[in-house]
Amino acid sequence: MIARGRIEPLLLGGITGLLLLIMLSPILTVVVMSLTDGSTLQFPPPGFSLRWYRSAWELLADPADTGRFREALVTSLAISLTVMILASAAGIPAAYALVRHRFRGKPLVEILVTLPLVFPLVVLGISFLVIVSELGIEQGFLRIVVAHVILVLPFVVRNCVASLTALPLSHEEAARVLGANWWRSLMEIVLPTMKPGIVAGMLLAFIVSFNEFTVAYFLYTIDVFPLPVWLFSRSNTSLDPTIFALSSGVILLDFILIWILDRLVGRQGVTL
Amino acid sequence: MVRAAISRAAGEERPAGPNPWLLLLPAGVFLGFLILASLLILRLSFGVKGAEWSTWTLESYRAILSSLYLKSILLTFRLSIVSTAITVILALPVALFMARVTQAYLRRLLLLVLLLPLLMNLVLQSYGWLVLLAPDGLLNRALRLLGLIDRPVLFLFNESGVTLGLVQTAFPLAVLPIANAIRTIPPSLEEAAALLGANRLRVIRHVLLPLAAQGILAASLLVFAFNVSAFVVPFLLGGRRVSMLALLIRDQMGPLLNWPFGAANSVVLVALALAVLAAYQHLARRRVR
Amino acid sequence: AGEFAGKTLRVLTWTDESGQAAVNNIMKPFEAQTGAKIIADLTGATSEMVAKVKASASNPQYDLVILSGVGAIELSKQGLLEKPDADKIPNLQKVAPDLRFGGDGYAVGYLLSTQGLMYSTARVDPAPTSWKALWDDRYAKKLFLPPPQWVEAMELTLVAIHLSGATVEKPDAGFEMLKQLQDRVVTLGENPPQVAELFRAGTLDVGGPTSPLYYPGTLGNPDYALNITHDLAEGFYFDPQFMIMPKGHPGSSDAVHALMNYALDAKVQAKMVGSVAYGTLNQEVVLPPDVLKRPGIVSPELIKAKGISINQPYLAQVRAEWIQRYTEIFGM
Amino acid sequence: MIPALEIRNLVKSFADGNVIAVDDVSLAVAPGEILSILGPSGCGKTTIMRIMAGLERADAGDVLLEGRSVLGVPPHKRNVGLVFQDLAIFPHKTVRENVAFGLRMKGVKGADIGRRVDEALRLVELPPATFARRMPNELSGGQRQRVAVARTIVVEPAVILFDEPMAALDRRLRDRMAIELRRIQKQLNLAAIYVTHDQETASMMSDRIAVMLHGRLMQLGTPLEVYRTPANRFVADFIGDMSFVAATVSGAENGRTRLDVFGNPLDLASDLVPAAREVTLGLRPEHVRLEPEKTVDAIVRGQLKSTYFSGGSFVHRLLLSDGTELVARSEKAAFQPGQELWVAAAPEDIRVLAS
Amino acid sequence: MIPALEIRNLVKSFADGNVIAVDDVSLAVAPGEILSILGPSGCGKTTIMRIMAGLERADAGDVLLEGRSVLGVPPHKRNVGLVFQDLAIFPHKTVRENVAFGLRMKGVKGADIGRRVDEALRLVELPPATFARRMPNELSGGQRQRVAVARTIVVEPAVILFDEPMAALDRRLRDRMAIELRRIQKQLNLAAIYVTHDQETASMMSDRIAVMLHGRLMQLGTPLEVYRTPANRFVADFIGDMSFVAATVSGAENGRTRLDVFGNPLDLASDLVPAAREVTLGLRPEHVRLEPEKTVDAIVRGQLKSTYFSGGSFVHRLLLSDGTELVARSEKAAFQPGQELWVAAAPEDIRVLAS
Ligand SMILES: Nc1ncnc2c1ncn2[C@@H]1O[C@H](COP(=O)(O)OP(=O)(O)OP(=O)(O)O)[C@@H](O)[C@H]1O
Ligand SMILES: Nc1ncnc2c1ncn2[C@@H]1O[C@H](COP(=O)(O)OP(=O)(O)OP(=O)(O)O)[C@@H](O)[C@H]1O
Ligand SMILES: [Mg+2]
Ligand SMILES: [Mg+2]
Repeated sequence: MIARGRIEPLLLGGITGLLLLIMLSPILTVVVMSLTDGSTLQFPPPGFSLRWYRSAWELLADPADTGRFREALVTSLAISLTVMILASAAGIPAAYALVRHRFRGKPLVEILVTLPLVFPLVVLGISFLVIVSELGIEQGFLRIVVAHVILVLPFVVRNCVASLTALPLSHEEAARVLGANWWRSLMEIVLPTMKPGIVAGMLLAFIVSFNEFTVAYFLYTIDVFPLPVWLFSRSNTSLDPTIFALSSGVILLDFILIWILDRLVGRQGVTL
Repeated sequence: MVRAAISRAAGEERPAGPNPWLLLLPAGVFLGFLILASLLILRLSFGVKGAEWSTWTLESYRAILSSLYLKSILLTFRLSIVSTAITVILALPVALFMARVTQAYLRRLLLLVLLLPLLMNLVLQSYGWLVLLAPDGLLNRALRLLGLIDRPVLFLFNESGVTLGLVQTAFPLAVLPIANAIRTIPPSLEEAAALLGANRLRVIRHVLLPLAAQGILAASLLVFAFNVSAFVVPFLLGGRRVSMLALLIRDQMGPLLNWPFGAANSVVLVALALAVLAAYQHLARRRVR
Repeated sequence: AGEFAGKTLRVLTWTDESGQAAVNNIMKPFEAQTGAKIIADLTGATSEMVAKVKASASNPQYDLVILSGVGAIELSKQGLLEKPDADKIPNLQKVAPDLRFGGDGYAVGYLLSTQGLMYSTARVDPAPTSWKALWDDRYAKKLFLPPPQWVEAMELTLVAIHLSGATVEKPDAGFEMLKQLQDRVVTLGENPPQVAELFRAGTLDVGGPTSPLYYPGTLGNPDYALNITHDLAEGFYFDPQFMIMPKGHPGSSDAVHALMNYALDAKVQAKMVGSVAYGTLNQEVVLPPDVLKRPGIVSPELIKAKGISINQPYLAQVRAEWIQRYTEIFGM
Repeated sequence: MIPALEIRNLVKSFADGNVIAVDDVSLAVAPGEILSILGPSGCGKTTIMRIMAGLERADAGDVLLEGRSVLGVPPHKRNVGLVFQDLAIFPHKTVRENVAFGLRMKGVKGADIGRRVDEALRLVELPPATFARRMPNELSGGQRQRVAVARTIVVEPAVILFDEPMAALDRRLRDRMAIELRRIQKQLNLAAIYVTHDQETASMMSDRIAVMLHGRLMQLGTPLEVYRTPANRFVADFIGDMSFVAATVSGAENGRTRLDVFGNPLDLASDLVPAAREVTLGLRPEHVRLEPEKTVDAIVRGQLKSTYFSGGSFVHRLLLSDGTELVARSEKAAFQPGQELWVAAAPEDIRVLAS
Repeated sequence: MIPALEIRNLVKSFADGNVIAVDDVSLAVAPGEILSILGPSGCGKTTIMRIMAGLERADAGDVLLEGRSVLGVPPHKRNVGLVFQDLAIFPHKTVRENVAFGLRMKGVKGADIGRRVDEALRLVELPPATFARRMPNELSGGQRQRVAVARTIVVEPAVILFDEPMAALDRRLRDRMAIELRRIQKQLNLAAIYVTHDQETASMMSDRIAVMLHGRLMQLGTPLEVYRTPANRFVADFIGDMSFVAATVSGAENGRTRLDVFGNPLDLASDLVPAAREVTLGLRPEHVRLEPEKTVDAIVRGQLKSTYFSGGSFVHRLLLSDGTELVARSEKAAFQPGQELWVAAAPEDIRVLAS
């Protein structure tokens, strides 16, 4: 288009590329470091090899799991999965109520649902620690899950709200007029059309929970030891490039998840 | 827009489906914990160390006025504002680009690259920064090679490192709302301005930026709230030399076991977050109208 | 099958290599010997362990916590600990009497963490012989100091008080002296591998006080060219480490005592010194010559000659204030 | 005969009574009849339909379906079909699934569904073989429209409501669809209500027209009645063009009324003249003749502003002495802009309306 | 005289040449003239405007502004005004700021701006005292429309382009605005191009009409020319209704042509008859008479399908024996559906078109 000239997209694209490269640079560095054949963080690496991947694999495949890496990975996956399911179970109906219903106190509910987005994680973690210690809940899994569900709830609700707002009320009404009761119009019309938002919310919930450190750091217990905390404590002990190989694995996982996210969500986009 | 808002409020002869409160119940259970936690912190803040539940005093709030905590609050504010400003300014061109990208693959790649820093485990990213920014790191070596510096500059373990980290992690929080705001501006407005004689810069200044202002403001609030309560970034990139409020809260609640004092600081932080959120919601609602 | 077969113990200790060493040298052999199952939680520093024990006081999760003295005092003051039975720990007899117990008798000695001065053998030659090296202009901006909430920070404060001629009761001159380091310090090193990495990269030259046990993989490694010296004119501090039992801990009390006793065994202690450069408590320990030659290892003799035990009960009183002042100097 | 659908004294307000969307409207539609509701935007057309379908609750009044009140019956239990303005085709379902939806919801059995869907698709001239498996985004606007109709008629509602479903189509296609809708409706002998703000479409397809304004029913009658004897100025202007000329009643005798139009006398055979002294004369453009000289049936003088050619005849716009505008149509264009002309019309073509 | 704006052999395709939006179109508009571009949706109207304004780059062809090629000149340096379909009023600026925008961009001085803005607002009949400070959302549709026009004319462009700016208004308001636009355009002696798919609006306001289809220019002429002598079937049908009847040329002599219409002979005074043996006769509804018995000017027989009343006359739809549909208008409705009728028309009203 002439209006915008040919320079502008190039210029903007260039700036964007540069900025994103900077934003991404620590992650790229981690990936490059994982390929070093030295044993220190010398950068750029003196040479390249896959030796640290081998050592990472040994850690993962260690039958006794002495490093508790596999356990941490499984714990994290289990937490994220549970968080994903619970958060959508809580978030989808809430989104429906917020979009389709008018009720007193709605602005307050809206604020409350968005609150976790800005609630200080440290305070969340610590206050939960206080709650569980006062209530005597030692269930480490449950307390991390509950805190994480709270944390990701805004992502789920906001994405569902976005896709539900895009669904004209007339479609639901058409179903009603054609003889569908509320439940069937929900199952046949509402949920299928909300799919992009639901999927976006669920995946974001999974990704956020899987990578979340602060809250997990305060709430983990001896038996429930999620991966981010594992990585932290491991990196406090030694910084050999194995941890970078492991991290690259996590990056790959995140990468794949976000890729799926975008594929499934498509044009609607992701709401943060 | 108005029409949609109106029809949304329409009610059937007999209300269909469950009561809205029933629908909100599951989310309410979880958010109930959050409220409980907040109230608990509020209560704790009036206690005394060692007798947290049986005393009521304003001692902890008075203690916040001590120079260290006041300084920390100021530092937290300053860093949040600076990082928010940088983030939003940097986000503008990226948002502008993203909003107008039509190719699916490019859009996908952008989103991916954008979201990674926010979502990725920060512990890992901090090692990346270490390698890049240390006095012996890539950046310093590059600058020295270019002859821009002769002594290595310390980018890490100080405010600049923390600011960088804050900018990096909050970046997508700024880009996405702004891009969404720009996307809703009809291209015809830009074209109209061009036909009325505005060159591209003036179109951006007089049309795009004012129209995206609400999105920009919303993004700023989001980023500010996110950064003001940042914990991991100063924790990992600050070398313990940048005592943002969240870190001090953690020290009080953890090592120093002074729960009431930590709680009082938490109350300050939460109050700040709430204020920002209220402003954000207010904006969001105005935009719908 | 041993005497504690089927029993499970939950042990909380440091996140670092010393925790791992405890697993390898103490817990694993103990498991093999007694049939008990030990779940080890290697997370955090002393303060975090204290917070966890406190947080779970109404429903204790751990049977044994291994931490430094301050933490033991803190917890015992809050009445959260169970008093150990010395009779069930015969190896205590081999420990110097003043180091047997801590925390008003609620904590049992474990090992000594010794804090020396770290320096780069590549750039600091000859080895420093005084803590004054921290104030040496040559090492300005090449300096790391301990983070505020660590015991090492209090030790540094004590060093400064000592060097400035102030007293523990009137420490102001010491803090003034610390202030001189305000602009010289690069980082308050909380993450030992990171500190080592910064030494390797030439960003740091000296730092401390710090314990060799944080640097198991790097101290002897030529890539890093690191050493920690304890042979300092002013002496060095050591910090007795303790084992404690939270009140109402879930596991078998006998098994916990047996584990404590096992940890104090001379051979076990020698292994611990060898693997993570602890200072020993059991006076019958004899260190082989190759171990003695390793950087950071303190011989029992040097401990006797230059080791200073810090006055933990007093420090626990001023700790909050000192941390705040320390934070104000270095953390803003 | 019991009307298929009847509403009685329907009232509905929004925004806590601040917007009165429907104001005491009563209507009935007989089986086999199409009734159009015609009115400008915001006059309450959609609201009436939504109340009929049960999607909205009336403040007062009653809705009767085949003689029985259905107040309180939820939409999925009423036997009312509604074709939405935006069609509301389910985008994630194929044409077949869209049309089958209502049957499935009503619990019709599988084999029956297939047969009835095919029948409905054939009726709207979408051969099932070609279209049944398409997704809605693979259809043109007119085809989507047909799917919406098929989906509604397939469940055999007692009455079918159309809420401007063709507003988005262009005129040509709209005409075609209107004719087709009418064919289907007659073929199935359905009762139908058709909402529109296009008087052309309304005239084309409906047996009767209800003209609404501001939530109130202005007039109800056949297209011809409404055009010939509009109840008021609004209806007259809304149903085809009409120019309005102010006049004063100067006398009445023997069923004739004498009027004064800008000083010119006018004598009309009319007992319809209202008591009011000030009246408005309504003139359709096609009934007006322009004459350079005064004729017997001349009414008033005006100045020709402009002439243009449109739709097969010339349209002349005149300015009367009080500034009102008058429009006339003629086959020929014989005058110059600026010229003073007499406006003439046969007395029987002049409507007298209250001012 | 040099045309204000001229395009020569413009070609433009989208989607890598798969969609040819503009196909070799040449046009010119003189100062003081309004030219309408009329055509169905997607025929390339907007694309032509955008190329003229510099918002789109042509694949081939030239754009001349006052005789000089402006290819490669960016939009903000062309002197072309464009009123957008969605008006594109800046929602964050007051009416005054909207209108002043172009002047500010052109570096006009403060005092001058105020004067010229007021003048422009007065021209579009928005009294500055009342409207200048309003925000766009405080305006009605028609008022917004005026602001868009004022904003465009205030910078005194060489030519002003209107891209269906009134599509969203209702017909009544649209007519009023069209007349007003025409007044302003004549008053300022502007050259203007007006894009629409509404032939009524096009006829009403333009000096000449360009009819487009599929990116190609079908016919260019005055409204009367285009209506009376449409170049082809598409134009005929698009400009007013026309029914088409197939016929065969059976002979020609002395400037008269003999045709065979479903077996009935027809004799036309026409040398325009094309060589083709198969032709199409075009009949305007208002030119057609329906007769129960055969008359001299009867052309063909058909069966009456339906009659409805619309816009002051009755519309009859007949089916001919080959299934084509024929539309007739009449003042009276005297026939029953199903009746067989003769279609008659004066020979001079019959158009003969290539098949
Ligand atoms: N849910 C609602 N809340 C408030 N006002 C409403 C609501 N629905 C309709 N209205 C108002 O009621 C009036 C009638 O609206 P309605 O939708 O029935 O008009 P309509 O005749 O269908 O108009 P259109 O031709 O534009 O569709 C309008 O003034 C409208 O603004
Ligand atoms: N940017 C584009 N990319 C691809 N195809 C386009 C683009 N713009 C227009 N077209 C196509 O070019 C053709 C002409 O479009 P144009 O917008 O000029 O039509 P129009 O006559 O203005 O129609 P309407 O009356 O609907 O506005 C259409 O087939 C359209 O789909
Ligand atoms: Mg409506
Ligand atoms: Mg167009």
